[in-house]
Amino acid sequence: MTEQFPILIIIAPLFGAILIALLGFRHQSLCLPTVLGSLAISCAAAVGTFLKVLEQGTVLYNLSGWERVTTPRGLFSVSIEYRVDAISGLVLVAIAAVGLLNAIYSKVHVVTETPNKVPHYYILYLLLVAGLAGMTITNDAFNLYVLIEISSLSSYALIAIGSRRAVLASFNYVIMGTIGASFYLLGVGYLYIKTGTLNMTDIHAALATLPKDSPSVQVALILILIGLWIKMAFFPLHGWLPNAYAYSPTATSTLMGPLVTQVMIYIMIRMMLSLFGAEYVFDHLQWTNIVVGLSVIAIVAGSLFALSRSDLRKMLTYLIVAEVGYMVGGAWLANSMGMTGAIYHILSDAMMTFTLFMVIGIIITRTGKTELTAFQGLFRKMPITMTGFTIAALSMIGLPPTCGFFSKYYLVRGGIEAGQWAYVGALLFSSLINAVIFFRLIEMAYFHGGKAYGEEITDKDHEHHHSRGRELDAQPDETLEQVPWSMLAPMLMAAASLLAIGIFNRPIAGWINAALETLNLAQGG
Amino acid sequence: MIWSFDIIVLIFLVIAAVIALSVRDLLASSMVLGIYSFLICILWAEMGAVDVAFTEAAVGAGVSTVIMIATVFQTTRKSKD
Amino acid sequence: MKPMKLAALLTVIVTGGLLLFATSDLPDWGDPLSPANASDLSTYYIQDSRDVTEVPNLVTAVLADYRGYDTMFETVVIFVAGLGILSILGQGKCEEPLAQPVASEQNRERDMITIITCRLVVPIIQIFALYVIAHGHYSPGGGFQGGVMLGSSFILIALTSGLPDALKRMSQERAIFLAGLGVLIYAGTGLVCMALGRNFLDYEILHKLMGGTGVKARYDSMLIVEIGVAFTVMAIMFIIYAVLSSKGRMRGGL
Amino acid sequence: MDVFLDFLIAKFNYWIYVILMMIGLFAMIAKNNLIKKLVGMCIFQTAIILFYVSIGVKEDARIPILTGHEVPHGGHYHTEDHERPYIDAKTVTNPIPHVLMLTAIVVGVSTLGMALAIAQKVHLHYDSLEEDEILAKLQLGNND
Repeated sequence: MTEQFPILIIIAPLFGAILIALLGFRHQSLCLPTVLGSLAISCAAAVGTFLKVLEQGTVLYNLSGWERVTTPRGLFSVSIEYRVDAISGLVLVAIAAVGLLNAIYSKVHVVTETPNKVPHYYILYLLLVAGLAGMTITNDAFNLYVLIEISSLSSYALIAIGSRRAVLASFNYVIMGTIGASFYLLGVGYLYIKTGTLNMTDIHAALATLPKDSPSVQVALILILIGLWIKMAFFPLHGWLPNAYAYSPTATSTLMGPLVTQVMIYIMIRMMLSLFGAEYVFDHLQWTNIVVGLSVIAIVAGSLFALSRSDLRKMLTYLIVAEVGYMVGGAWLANSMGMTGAIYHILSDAMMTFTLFMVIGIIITRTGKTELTAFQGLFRKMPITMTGFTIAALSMIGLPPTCGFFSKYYLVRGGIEAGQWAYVGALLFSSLINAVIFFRLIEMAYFHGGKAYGEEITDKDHEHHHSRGRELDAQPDETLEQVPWSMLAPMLMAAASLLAIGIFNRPIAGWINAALETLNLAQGG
Repeated sequence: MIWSFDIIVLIFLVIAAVIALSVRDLLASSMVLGIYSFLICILWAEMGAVDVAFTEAAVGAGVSTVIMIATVFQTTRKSKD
Repeated sequence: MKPMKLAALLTVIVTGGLLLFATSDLPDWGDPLSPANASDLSTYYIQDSRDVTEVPNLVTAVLADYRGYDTMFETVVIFVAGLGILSILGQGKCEEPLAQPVASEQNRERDMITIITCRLVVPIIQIFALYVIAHGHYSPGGGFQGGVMLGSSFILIALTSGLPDALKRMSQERAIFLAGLGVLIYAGTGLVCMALGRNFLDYEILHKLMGGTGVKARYDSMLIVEIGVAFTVMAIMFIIYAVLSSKGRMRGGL
Repeated sequence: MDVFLDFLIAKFNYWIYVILMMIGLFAMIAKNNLIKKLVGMCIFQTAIILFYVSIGVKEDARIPILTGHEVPHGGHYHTEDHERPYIDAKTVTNPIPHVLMLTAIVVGVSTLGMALAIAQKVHLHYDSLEEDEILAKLQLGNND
């Protein structure tokens, strides 16, 4: 049974979606249990796969049952296969866990924000999770494209289901996303024309036999990188992200914010290390300075944009843009410390963003405001929510013992080793900006009493939230943690995971390092 | 391989693409896109990709054109560029 | 507006230059000995796949068996598109179309000739579509092409007799059910393989259920999954048309 | 001249695919009308499919459906089935790009359908398909 774990991660949500399509439209009460059940199976299978990887190293899973075929040049794969190492195992666990927790968290939002369309929403939700997990696990370059399109198509719909602005944001995302995916496809085409295979391991082996300065291989790398950068919203190509996440339904942004960009970064690292190979990308091409330079710009610009925004969700989306810069830069530092930092940061950033999106979702639901001023006096009213927020904020700033500190520690060490002082400076600058943003919010939440509340409610800005806001206004002195536990518990678990990832940073970094060594990115090299 | 035939179709393809993008009437634009799809379908049949040609004829030239015309019908025919 | 055009032109020139630069490195067009064409993978498919699957159409063999997992997700892509369109534009509830047609429906005169011709043509299209699905092993065709044709036969009904008429035959709810059923047939085949102790989509083991040899089991399973694909594609193609041609109201139409 | 012509013909498909793709890409970025952007998207995607299909072409090869009349290539297969000739891979078109592009076409039509639905919704909300008009309306109605 354990050898079937890798496939279960993907097909559990898939069958959940099918079940909803067959029965969920008649019996809507079936939807949520199906979603939770299938994601729980997926989560358990992901953990099982990860444990198995720790036990016996890289796990391969062959679909369609075709063994590798022997030729004079060695073995090659004729069908699609899965490949799980410690890194993708960690990412898979994160995807399944975020999917499950978010499904619990957003059960109220889905019903209120998308009435009449609950089954549609959940089908797309499950397929988005399946697509993201499938991207992480597959070892076939073309299959990756199909799964990118599945996750993109479902996210277009999940965004466009939202408010008026969301529709336009979604259209821009369709255009940008299609360009990105098509560039990726084209890059795979250039690799195929040079190597004649689609399996990533086989492509890597075939590329080693080609002349090093083949222009089409370089162009393939450029196309794949640009495609993935568009999808992950790397700075000059980030245009689609802020509006799409800020105007989409809550459940969509809490799922996509932590996962989509981070999975894309994992895919980029996968492409760099196991497809093109560290030696080719770092030693032969010498593009490190250019890409790290771009990431410095991304970090600085993202942080400054975040500082200038007064809308909570917009601010968060720009923080994501800055974090993408961290990870791309870390991955391109060309040493194992930077790479470890980037991969570790994928995990910690996913959980940080997830926590923050959930906290802000709760605050927007309760206060009916989306401005920064919503935080005024919240410590008294929502102590539990604010505890979660404080942990996430400390992690974003990078204070121990949260995971944000350790990922920044690895990234900074990698930057120093590589001599990329601009990158180190940008990291510190961004931490400073995060400190300004988050201490301002904490200060506002802690020191400004509830008295400012009444005035703020009369703001003309958020008519549709007024009724809920007034309800709260009528009883300003109660400790208003009237949020259902289905929202608080996932948020607290995510916040706890921030501490857990931070405390267990040594074993996690150890696993990542061991996996990197098998990918020829030697310690300190 | 009949490369001269190939080249003629390819040149027509470019012309069709430019026309589809420069006409200001969206209905005409969708129709020209259908023509474009059929041309490329011929090209693929000629290049030996029969399954792809069949799919393109059914999907690209058939359904895509129909849903595009449906959208134009439901929204507007006029375009500023 | 101007700077946007300029930026686009710059992007296009840079990308185009890059691609043309790479083109000089590509093997000649039509070269049978290019790395892609003479690769082990391609040679293996051409020389060996018929012996182990009994399917002469290599595209079908590779599509439904070797890369069956891809094709399953391709079906899911269609499924996602249909549901996405319904969730973006649809009314939400799966209600039957109204008994009274809307104003635009009443005013439109339906031409008898087209309706009767359509009645004659639709069954022929559907039979040919079934042939395309079933004959995909031997000739171009298969689940997608046949499914699209089946779907377009319903689109034809909607075009001639009006959308409500077509929706009577294929309501929104039924279409979603059929689409889900199609994916279920495909993924379920894979699951049965898993239940019999092999990997997902390893059709060979199905000979325990269907009798015959493993090769025959692969041949038959490919037909089964193609039928699943056809269900999904048929239902979703029609739903896409129905939603887009009525702006999501599911009545009126073109 | 002949050398030049040979060079031109040898990679003609690749030149044209780049041109088509750039036409599509330009339209996707620069066009103001949403439907026109989607027309560009169709052209862009078809161009990539053209590239892939061009990879698989072999000169004087038959379509990838084996009918038993393929050119034999030395001896027979050493299996029980002696009637089946060993097929020379040079005589059959490469089927892999075709398989991949079937998927890509389907993905293309799915994306197109989704994008058209979103465009209709945009038209429903803003009563326009021109990007600049929609943005102007957004600026006006920013405070609602």
